[in-house]
Amino acid sequence: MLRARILENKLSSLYKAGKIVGGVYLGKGQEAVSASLGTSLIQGKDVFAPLIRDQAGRTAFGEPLIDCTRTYLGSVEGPMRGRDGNIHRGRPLAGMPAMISHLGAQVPVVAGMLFAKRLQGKLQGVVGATCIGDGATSTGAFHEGLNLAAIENLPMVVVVANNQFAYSTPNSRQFACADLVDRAKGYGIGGHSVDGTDLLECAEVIGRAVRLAREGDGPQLVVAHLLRLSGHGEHDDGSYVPAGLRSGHHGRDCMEVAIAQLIETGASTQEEITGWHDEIAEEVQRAVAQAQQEEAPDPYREDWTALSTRFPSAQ
Amino acid sequence: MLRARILENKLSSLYKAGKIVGGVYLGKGQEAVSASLGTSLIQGKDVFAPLIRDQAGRTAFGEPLIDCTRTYLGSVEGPMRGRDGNIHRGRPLAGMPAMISHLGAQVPVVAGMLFAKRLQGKLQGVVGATCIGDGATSTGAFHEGLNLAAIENLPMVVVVANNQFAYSTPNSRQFACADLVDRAKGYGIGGHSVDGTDLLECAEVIGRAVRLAREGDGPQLVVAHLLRLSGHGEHDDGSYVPAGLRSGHHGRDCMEVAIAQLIETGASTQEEITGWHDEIAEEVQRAVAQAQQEEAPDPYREDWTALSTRFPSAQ
Amino acid sequence: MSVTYIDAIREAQEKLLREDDRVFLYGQDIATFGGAFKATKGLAEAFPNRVFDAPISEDAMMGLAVGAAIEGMRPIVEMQFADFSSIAFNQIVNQAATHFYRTGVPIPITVRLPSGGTPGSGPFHSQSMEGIYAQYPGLVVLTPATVSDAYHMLLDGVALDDPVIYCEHKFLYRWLKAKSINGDHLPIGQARITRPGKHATVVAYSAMVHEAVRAADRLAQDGWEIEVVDLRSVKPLDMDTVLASVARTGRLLAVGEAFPWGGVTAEVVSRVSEEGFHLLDAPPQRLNARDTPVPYHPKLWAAHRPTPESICDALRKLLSF
Amino acid sequence: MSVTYIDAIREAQEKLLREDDRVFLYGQDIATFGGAFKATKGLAEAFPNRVFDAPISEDAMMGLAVGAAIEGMRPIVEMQFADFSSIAFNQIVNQAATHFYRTGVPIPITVRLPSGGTPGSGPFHSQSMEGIYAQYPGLVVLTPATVSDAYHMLLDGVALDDPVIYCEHKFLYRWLKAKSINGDHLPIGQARITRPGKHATVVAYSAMVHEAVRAADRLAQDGWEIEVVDLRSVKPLDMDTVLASVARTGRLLAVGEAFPWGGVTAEVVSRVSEEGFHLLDAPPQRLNARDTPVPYHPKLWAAHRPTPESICDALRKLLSF
Ligand SMILES: Cc1ncc(C[n+]2csc(CCOP(=O)(O)OP(=O)(O)O)c2C)c(N)n1
Ligand SMILES: Cc1ncc(C[n+]2csc(CCOP(=O)(O)OP(=O)(O)O)c2C)c(N)n1
Ligand SMILES: [Mg+2]
Ligand SMILES: [Mg+2]
Repeated sequence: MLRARILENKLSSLYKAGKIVGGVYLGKGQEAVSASLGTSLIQGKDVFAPLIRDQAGRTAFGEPLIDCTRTYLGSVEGPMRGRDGNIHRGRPLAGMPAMISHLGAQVPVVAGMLFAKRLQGKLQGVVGATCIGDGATSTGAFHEGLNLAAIENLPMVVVVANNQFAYSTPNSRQFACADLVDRAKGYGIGGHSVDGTDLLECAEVIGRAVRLAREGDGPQLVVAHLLRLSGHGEHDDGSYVPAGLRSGHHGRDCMEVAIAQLIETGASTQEEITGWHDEIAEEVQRAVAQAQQEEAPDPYREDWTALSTRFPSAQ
Repeated sequence: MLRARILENKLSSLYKAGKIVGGVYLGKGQEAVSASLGTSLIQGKDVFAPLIRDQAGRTAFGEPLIDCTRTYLGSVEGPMRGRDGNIHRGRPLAGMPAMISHLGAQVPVVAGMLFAKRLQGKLQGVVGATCIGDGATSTGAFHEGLNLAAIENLPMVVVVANNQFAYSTPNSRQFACADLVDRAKGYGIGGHSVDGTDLLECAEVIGRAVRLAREGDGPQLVVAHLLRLSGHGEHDDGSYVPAGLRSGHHGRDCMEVAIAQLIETGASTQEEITGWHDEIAEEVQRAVAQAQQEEAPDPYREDWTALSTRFPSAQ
Repeated sequence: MSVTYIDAIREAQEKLLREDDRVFLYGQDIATFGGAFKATKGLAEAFPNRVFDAPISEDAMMGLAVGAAIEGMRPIVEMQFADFSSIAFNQIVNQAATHFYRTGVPIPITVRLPSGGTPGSGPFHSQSMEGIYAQYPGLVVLTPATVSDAYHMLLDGVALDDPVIYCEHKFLYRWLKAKSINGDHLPIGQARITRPGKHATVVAYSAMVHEAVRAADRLAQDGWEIEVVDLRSVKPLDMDTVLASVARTGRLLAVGEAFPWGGVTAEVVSRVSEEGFHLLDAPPQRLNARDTPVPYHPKLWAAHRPTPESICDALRKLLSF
Repeated sequence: MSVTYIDAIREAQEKLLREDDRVFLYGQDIATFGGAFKATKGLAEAFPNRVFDAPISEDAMMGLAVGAAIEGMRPIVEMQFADFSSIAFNQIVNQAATHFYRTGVPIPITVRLPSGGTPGSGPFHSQSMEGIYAQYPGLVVLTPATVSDAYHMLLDGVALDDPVIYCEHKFLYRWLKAKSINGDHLPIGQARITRPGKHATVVAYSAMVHEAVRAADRLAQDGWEIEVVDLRSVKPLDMDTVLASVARTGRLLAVGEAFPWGGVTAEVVSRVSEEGFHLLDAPPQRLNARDTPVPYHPKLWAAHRPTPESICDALRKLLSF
């Protein structure tokens, strides 16, 4: 998660320096949740459909940093070849579908990947997971997809990062239930609530949800409570977030909490962490530099077709 | 509800005799639920958006029989003027929107009508209600609409008639929760479960839900348990319904139960009921005869435009 | 012995299930019940665990199909009516249609859309959406008009690596019969001269091919020889065949059952005007449904869509130039 | 002092809120935040209880608007991006668009669609959906290209009793400025001659009007006088103005930013071919975006949509006939 934080800080500076076109969307404050999920999944076996704020989960799942920098910086070498950008990246054949912008839409896609694996006799011990925001729980796609996963009893984990806001819209304009985890029963699936600012708790609760799914207990809904510590994107200062929320429990920076936990439990020392920091910063710098020196897509060399089929006599 | 049953039996014969084109969809077995809702609402004040199997609720709310026969028989005098048919009828300005086929789509429409009334300062003491099937709870529209009603805390009642099937599809392929009423908590709204075969219970529970909404307790979800006693439409013999379900508790005919209840409680006698029956049969016959003698729409007199605006120089 | 159009669709699916274990069927009421139109009758029994009843969740149905396609499956999704694909619209046009372009991973899904009007079906069970889907890059849109095409184009469509919108016409389901499913088997992307002629070309597709042939039959009594071109697929469009026909006749009428603004007929007329202007001896013409929802009443319905009469009228006007 | 295109949209909404208490605004992040593009900045404060943040439920947003319209209100719904209206598709095309025809009760809703491409916006924040919605009976589809039209057409659109799809172009938001919002105020359904000419007609709308004018400027250096017609509304289409222009020039190029199959340019070219064939001295031409999703990278994006260069090329070809 430290890697994600450092990478994203860099992306933010690049954006502010005008080096990234479009937008930059950070997972600041959500790394504990996202990383806990990514770490619980097995690359090459499981499915992980990250969403907007899942740099930490992506990295933990094994996405190389260069996939990120290439996509943000528009290198033709990236997985999206400049055709799509920023967070809209993935490697579907490696178990990481590329999100479309329309929120909620990845839920049934993950269900479909698992459904296919079952038909192919390859589902044993596999989990499919996706993250989603509080706002996206209001989409029909989320409802239909989760309900379908429940009907099919698929080994699927949906992590809702309730970061209190959808863009500028607070929870109060998004749902009226006490806790989104209350929805689990209505789908007949497992429900888990977790403090998203606490890495140890996230690792435990999300780890458990993944384990339950893996062991055949069907879909699991995890609702993590936290605060988005950045704007919606780097163009947004998030000034609509009330100070009380920022200074409250949800406003804790999971990164600081995690570092304190590491040091407290003796798992690591401040020096070690500083060391990682420097190492990662360099690694990030290399990934940025490489993507920056790579070519942009060339419209004259594009084949300009959206179909894989070539029809000889018609178009 | 007796009126609805007799009317619908007539529609079924007309369909089988080839006098109705398209399809006929009956509410057989659901009259207790639908009528209880219709009776709890106040025509001219409340909003009622009936769905497929709501003849009883329509009649109770005050829809004249002739609206039904005219629409089924394609009279140009009917509310839909032959442009739409069967259950796709309504009088939106009289508080009864006309359903489109797409299931779930009426939920946000009712919410919008209530929302408007609030803006206009006319919401005091008003309720908006709609019915929906077990199958339609799987639609994104249902989820989005109900959630929106909850956010706005609208005086809305949604009655789910869980008749065990959506066309041929059983509950087990539609949802995985124990009882659909379990969804209420996840929306933060009131939830009520009721035996849909029992008129007295329906009247009480649905009446209470409507009262709660009217008194400001926000949206109420009522789930009625019963069995569809006809096919999906009159073209379908429903042979996929297991005999065990038919002979079980849900398979009870709410009409018979209601008549027994009326007689048992001394509210009415068999003779009286037979008398009603004859009266209604005649009334139905008149409504059918009238619609049948009326003109069909005339394509040469249609104005063939879907817009209310006439643009002078363009089209 | 004869096969109907719906039989052909059922047979094709049976063959696909038998021969390709990547294929599965997903849709509402298609398993035990065999589908609202019986297009999958008996298939759930014959192929256990290959035919699934879906919940009333068109959006998720398409999402599931995309996920399954990523994993190498070839789902065939049945929409109960084309009209209900409006709920799956986002997954079709934004997820399935963009996937190959964005990621390089193709999405071999076939979406079966029971399309077009029948008497009494009304505004929400009658729509023809080929012209909507064809606007989106990344989709192949097929509109079979014959029993044999219904069969072969479904097989060929499922064999394509791209998402296919397969528009099957409900009016043809039981009305259209053939001796066998073996007609001339043209590849996808090739149009057919259904009826040769020399005085004018009618370009049509799906059920309108048959109405056009009827109109041509009537005009034949007056000595007019009308050529009828069946597009078969509306995207891709076989302009070679269309232009060759217009080159022979000099006159074009494009006929479609969809709403009159835009759509297939506009694309055909504007491509012919653009690419074959000098071939035209008269202004190209279009005939579509009226600009209202499809009405319920059979009398209104019959006046809403093109008919042999209205096609004849349009052709007479075209021939008089 | 100058007003931008987005200012005009904001001003129009302010005026509507001030003068018509049937109007309310509904959309994601439009209240406190003032909208993703600030089209409603300050309006929630100025008009308490008239501007509402919606949940991420486009389908329900449109459903709510239909219900409110039945009750006599005039909702303006902001989609955060046109692309997300794919989620509201069913309520738009099947509920709102059919309502008047079916029930006789009109549905005066205005749906604001931030449309069109900008560099780096990618496949899902760049779409032009006017040609999709225009296919459906019962909708009015507006595509303002000027600051003044952005203002007046929003006012006029809200005044219509029918559902209006108001396509506002994101690229024009801040780029397009005018001295004031008072231009010549044409009624809806009337096109404008943006630039008179006599050698060829370019029919365009929305942002493409400006690209067409640039192309015309360049060709003017070679002595060509290109007439640019701004459709303003794509449904209804003002064929009188288009045909009168083609009558003067004899040559037609239709330019649009949407995908190349079907859509506005096909409708325009096919109507001109049908109704004004004898006016044409050369094959009518079309120029659209490419047949792929809108790419993210600015270099690809710039080559995906029509540009002054590609419009010039198309015009040169057209003029050479
Ligand atoms: C269907 C849809 N509508 C609108 C948007 C525009 N949009 C992008 S992100 C966002 C807010 C998302 O909020 P949430 O789901 O809580 O995720 P968060 O950004 O807080 O992580 C919105 C409205 C979208 N992407 N998809
Ligand atoms: C969105 C959508 N998909 C499919 C259909 C086709 N359809 C009509 S009724 C029906 C079954 C409805 O089941 P349920 O909601 O349980 O209501 P019931 O018929 O049992 O009263 C289906 C699938 C539809 N009308 N709308
Ligand atoms: Mg959020
Ligand atoms: Mg049911």
